[in-house]
Amino acid sequence: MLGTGILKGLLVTAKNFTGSYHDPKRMVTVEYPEQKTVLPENYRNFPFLVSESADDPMGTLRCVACQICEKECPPQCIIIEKSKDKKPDAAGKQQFYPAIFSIDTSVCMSCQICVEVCPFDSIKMDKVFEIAATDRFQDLLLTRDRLAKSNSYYHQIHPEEAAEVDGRLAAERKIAEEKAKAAAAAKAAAAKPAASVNPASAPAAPAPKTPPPAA
Amino acid sequence: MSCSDQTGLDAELLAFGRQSGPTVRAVHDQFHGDLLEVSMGPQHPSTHGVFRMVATLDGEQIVKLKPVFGYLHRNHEKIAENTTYLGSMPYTDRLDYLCSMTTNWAYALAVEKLSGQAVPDRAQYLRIIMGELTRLVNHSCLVGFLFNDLGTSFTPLLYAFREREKILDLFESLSGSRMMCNYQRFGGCRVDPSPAWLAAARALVDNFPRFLDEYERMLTGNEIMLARTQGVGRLDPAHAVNAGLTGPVLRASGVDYDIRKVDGYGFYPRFDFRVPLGAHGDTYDRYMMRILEMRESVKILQQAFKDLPAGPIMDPKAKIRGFRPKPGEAYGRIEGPKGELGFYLISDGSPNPYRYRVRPPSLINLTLLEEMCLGHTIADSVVILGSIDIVLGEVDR
Amino acid sequence: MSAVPFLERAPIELRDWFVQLLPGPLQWLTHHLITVVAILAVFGLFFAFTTVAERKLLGRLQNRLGPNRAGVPKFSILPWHLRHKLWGLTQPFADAVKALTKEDIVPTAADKVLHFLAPVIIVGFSLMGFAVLPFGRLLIPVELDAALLYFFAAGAATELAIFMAGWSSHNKYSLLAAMRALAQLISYELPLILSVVPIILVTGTLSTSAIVHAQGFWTFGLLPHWFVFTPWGAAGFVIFLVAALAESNRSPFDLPEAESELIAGHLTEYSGFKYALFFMAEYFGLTALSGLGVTLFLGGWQAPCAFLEFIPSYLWFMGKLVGMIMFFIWVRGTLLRLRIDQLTRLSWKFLVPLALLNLGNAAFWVLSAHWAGPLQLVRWAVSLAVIVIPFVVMGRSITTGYGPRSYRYAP
Amino acid sequence: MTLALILIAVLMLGSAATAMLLRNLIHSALLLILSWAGVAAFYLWAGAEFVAFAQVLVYVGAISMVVLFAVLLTRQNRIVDVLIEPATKARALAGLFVGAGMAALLSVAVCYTKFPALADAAPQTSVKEIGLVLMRQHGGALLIVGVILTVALLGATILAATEAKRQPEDKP
Repeated sequence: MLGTGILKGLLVTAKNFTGSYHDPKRMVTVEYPEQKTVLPENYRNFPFLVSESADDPMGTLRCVACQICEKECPPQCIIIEKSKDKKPDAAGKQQFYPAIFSIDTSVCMSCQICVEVCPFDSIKMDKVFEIAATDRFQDLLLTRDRLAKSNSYYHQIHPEEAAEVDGRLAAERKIAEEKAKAAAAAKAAAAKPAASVNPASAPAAPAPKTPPPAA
Repeated sequence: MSCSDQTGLDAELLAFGRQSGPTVRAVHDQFHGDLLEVSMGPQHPSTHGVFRMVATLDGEQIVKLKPVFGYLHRNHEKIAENTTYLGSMPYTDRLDYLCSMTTNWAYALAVEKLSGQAVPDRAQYLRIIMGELTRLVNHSCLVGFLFNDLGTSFTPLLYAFREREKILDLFESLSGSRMMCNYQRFGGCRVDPSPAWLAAARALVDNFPRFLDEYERMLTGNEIMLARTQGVGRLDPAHAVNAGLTGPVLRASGVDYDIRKVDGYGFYPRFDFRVPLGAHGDTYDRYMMRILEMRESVKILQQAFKDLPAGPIMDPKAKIRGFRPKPGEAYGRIEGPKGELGFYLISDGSPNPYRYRVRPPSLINLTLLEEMCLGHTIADSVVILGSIDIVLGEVDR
Repeated sequence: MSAVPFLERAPIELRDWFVQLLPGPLQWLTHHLITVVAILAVFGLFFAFTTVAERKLLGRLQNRLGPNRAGVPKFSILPWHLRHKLWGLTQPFADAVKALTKEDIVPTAADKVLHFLAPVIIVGFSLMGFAVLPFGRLLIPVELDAALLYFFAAGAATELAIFMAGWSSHNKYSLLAAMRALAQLISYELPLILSVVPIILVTGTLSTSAIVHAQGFWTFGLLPHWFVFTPWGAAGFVIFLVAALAESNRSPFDLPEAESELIAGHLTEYSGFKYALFFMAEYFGLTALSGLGVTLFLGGWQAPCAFLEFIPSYLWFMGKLVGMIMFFIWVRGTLLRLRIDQLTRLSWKFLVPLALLNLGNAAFWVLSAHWAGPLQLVRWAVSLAVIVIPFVVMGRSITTGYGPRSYRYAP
Repeated sequence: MTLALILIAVLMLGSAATAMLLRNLIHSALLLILSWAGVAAFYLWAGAEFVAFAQVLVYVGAISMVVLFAVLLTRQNRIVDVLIEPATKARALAGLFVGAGMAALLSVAVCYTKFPALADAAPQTSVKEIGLVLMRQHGGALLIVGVILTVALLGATILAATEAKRQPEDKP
C-alpha cells in the first residue's frame, strides 16, 4: 500500500530521536573543548626526538645523526647536519650528535617510516594534535630544541611501546657490556705476556677502548 | 551556444548531434529553442570533490554531458618513480582516501609478486580482516552520500557515519591514524592487533547487521526512493564490459565478475561468501549491491575472526631498507570496494620502481557517465554520479 | 463576558483597558494596531524559536546535539554559569545579528527593482495569512465572513514573488528554479483548496471561527468532534498536509532550493538580510498553513476533552500548532526529495482525483446524517470505503513498475 | 473616505498608464498586476469582501502567472525589445481618430446609464446568500463556465501530452 515505506522510515527516525535521550549509543556527540576523547595508544602525529634525561633534553639526545631517516622520508621533510665533535652517549661511547635536526611539519604526513627505519630508536611519534601556528615558516619548522622530549614523556604517551623499547635497549646494552668485558679480558690476557717482556716501558694503560656496539 | 539565426541554429543542432561520443538524439524542434549549457562544479555541493560536469540541457533534460576532471592531479605516479618502494606506501593511502587499507594491500601484493616475497598466514588473515572492514567503511560512506544527493537532510548520512566512525576508531587504535593507515608492508603487516582490539572488532562486526537492518527498514522500501532510483541511469551489461567497468557497478548490471572469486588472491578461497548480482543495472540495483555486499563482508569477517591463526605477522626474510627487487614487471590487483584496483610495476633492480602505474576503478567507472545520464534530468545526473561512487583522489591521482 | 474564565478574557480586557485610555478618534486605530503588533510579536518569536527547534530536533533525529553554543553577550546581567549553559535558546538572535550584518550583494546584471521587491512582497503576503486564524475563543484578529477565501487570496502572491526573485537574479540556476517553483506551487494549489472544500460543504460557512465552533462538542465528554476523526476529514487532512508541505517548499518537495542540483534555487543571488527575509517568509507561510490546518481539522482552540476546558483556549491552539510544526520537521528529517515530474504527476494524477472523491464523500456524509442507529455503522463503512479503495487502487497504479526487488547470487 | 477612493483610483490608473509606456515587458506585466490589485481594493472599499478576495485570488494569483509565462515563452530570447517603426503623420492621425471614437463611446455609456440612488448603507450580504443565489438563479451560467474551463484544461493537457509523445523520455 502506498505510504507504508515512508511510515516505516518515520518510525526509524522517531526511535533514533527518543533513543538520543537515554541510549548512549544513539548520542554520539562529544562537546570538544569541555570533554576530550581519550586517544588510543598507537595514535601518531608528528615525530619527536627521544632524549635520555629529562633535565637536559638537548644534551642527552639518543640520535647519532646517521641520517637514515632523512634518506628514507618519502616527502623529504627532515633536515639533519652532523656535528663536528663527538659527545659520550648513554653507554659512555663517543657518538656524533645532530647539530641541526629540524622537521618541516607543513610537509610531514606523519607516516612514521622514520620511526621504522631508525636503528637507534631515537625518533618516535608524538600524540600532540592541537598545534595551531600563526607563521607558516618559522612556527611549522620544528627545530631540535622543540623536537627533543624526554624518555619519561615517551613512557607517558606510549606506555607499552616505550617499555618494550627500553627492555630491548637494556638487553642490547648488557650484551655490549659482556662483549666489552670479554674483549677487555682477552686484551688483558694478551697484554700480560707483553707486559712481562717490558714492564718498565709500558706507559699508564689508557682506559680500555670498548668496540663500537653492533650497527 | 551563440545565438545564430533560426536556420543556422538547426544546422548547428544537427551537426552538434552527430559529434563523437554516444549517439545523441538529434534534438530538432521548433518548440525547443536554445539549449541551456550548465556547468556543475568543480565547486558544487554534490560532486564528491573537485569534479565538473558540463551538461547541455533541453529544458530539464540532459542532451549532452561532458565530465571534466584533473583538478586534484598530484602527479602520484611520477613521484613514485623517484621514491623507494617503501616510500610510496604512505602515498597509496592518499589515492582513495576512503579505503586506505585496501589500496595498501593492492600495492603490497604487487610488490610481493614482483620480488617473490612470501607472506605468513596470520598476516594474510589480518589483510582480509582489514580489507573487509574497509569495504564496510566505503560502502556505508557511499550509501550515506547517495541519500544526501537524493535530497534527505543528512539523516541517513549521519547514521552511516556513526557506524563508519566506530570502524575508523578501530583503525586508529591499530595503525595510528583513522584514514591514513599505512599499515601493510611487503611481506606482512606492521602492527599485531592486541586481543582487546580483536574482541572490540568482533563485537562491532557482530552488531553491524543491526545498522543495516535499520537502514533497510528506513530507506529501501521508501516509495520516494523507489521512484527516484529505479529505472534511472540504466547501464547495459555489454556496454559495461566493453568500457572495462568493474566492481559493484558492473555486478549491478548482472555481470558475474568479482576478483576475489576470479583470482582467489590472499586466502579468499578458504572463506565461503556469495557475490550478489543485479538484474536491471539501474541506480537502485547499484545501491542494493552495496547493501548486500556489506552483509557478505560481515560474514567473511566473522569467519576470519573465528579462525585467525597465531604466528608472526611479518616474514622474517623481509627487508625494510635497501629493498631492491630483481628487474622485471608485475601486476597485482584486488577487488577494492570501488572495483578492480591494480598496481603495475616495472623494476630495473634499483631501489626505485622504473614504472609505477595504478589502475583506478573510479576513473574507469566514470567513462560511461554520459551514456547513463542521457535523457534524464539534472536531479538524476547527480544521483547517477553518486551511485557510481567515485573518489577524486583516485580519479585524478 | 464574565461567564468566560479570567485567563480567557485577560488579553481582551487588557486591550480594551488600554484602548479606552486614548482619545476618541485614535481608539479604532489603536484597537487594531494592538492586534497587529501582538501577532507580529508572537509569531515573530515563534519563527525565531521554530528555527532553533528545527535545528535541535533534526540534531536529535541524527544522534547529535543541536546548537547549544550561542551564549549571551558579556555585559548581560546573567550570572556566569547561566550565561554558558543556555541550550542554544539565544541562537536565533545570533542568527538575526549575522543576517543583518552580512553584506547584501546585488549582482550587477540583476534587475534592481524586482530584486528588491521580491522579498518585500513574499513576507508581506505570507504575514497577511494570520489575520483570519482564530487563536482563541475571543482572540480572532479579523472576523471575516469569507475568511478562508481571504486566506488563499493572501497565499496566492507567493508564486509571483518567487518568480520575480528567480527572474530578476539574471542567473541560470535561479531561472530554472523559478520555473520549477511555479510548476510546483500551481499544481499543489488545487489539492490544497480541494481538501478544504469538504469542510465548507459540511459546516456551510467560510468563516474560520464558525468552523471551530462546529467542532465544539464531545461524545461522552471524551471523544471530540474534530473533523479529523471523520473518514472524509482524515483523508482531507492527509491531502492538506501533503499539499501544505508542497506549498511551503518543505522537505519532500523542496525542489526550488534543491541544494544537490540548483545550489539555492531562486535564492542563489540573495544574501544578507534579503535572504533572511525569504527564510522568514517560508516559516511564516508554514506557520500560517499549519495554523489553518489546526483550525480546520484539529478543532482550532477546542480542548480535546470536556473536563480540560479550564485551560485557556489559546494554549490549545498553540499546542496543536507546535505539534504540527514538529511533524513537518520530523518529515523533513526523514524523507527524500521528489523529482519535478514525479511531483507534478503525484499532484495531478493522485491528489486531485482523491480530493474530488473526498468531496463526494463529504456530500454523502451530509446527506446520510439523519440515518438511525445501526445505519450509522453502514454510513461510516461506506464513507471509509469511498476513500480507502480508490487510495489503494490509485496508489498501486501510480507505483506500477516500482517495487522492492529480490537479488540472485553468483553460482 | 473619499480621500482613500481617490488614492486607489490614482494608483490604479497610474500603474495601468506606466504599464503601457515601459519598454521592459516584465515590468509592465507586473504593473498590470498592480492595477488588478487596485480593482480589488475598490471592491473592498465598496464592502464586497467575497468579490475582492476572489479578484485577488484569481487575478493576482493565477492570471498573473499566465501573463508572465506568456511574456516569457513567446520572447525569442531577444534582449532588445520589439522594434517600432518611425511615427509617420498618417499613423498619428489614425491613432487620434480611434482614440477619440473610443472616448466618445465610453462617455456616452457613462452619462446615459441611470445609477440607482445611493443606498444609505452598503448591502450586508453573507457568503451563504451569495452561494445560494449563484446556485439557484445563476446555476446554469455557473455550469457553462465550468464546462468551458474544463474544456480549456483538457485542451492544454492534450497539447502538452502530444508534444511529450513526440519525444519519449525515460520510462519507469
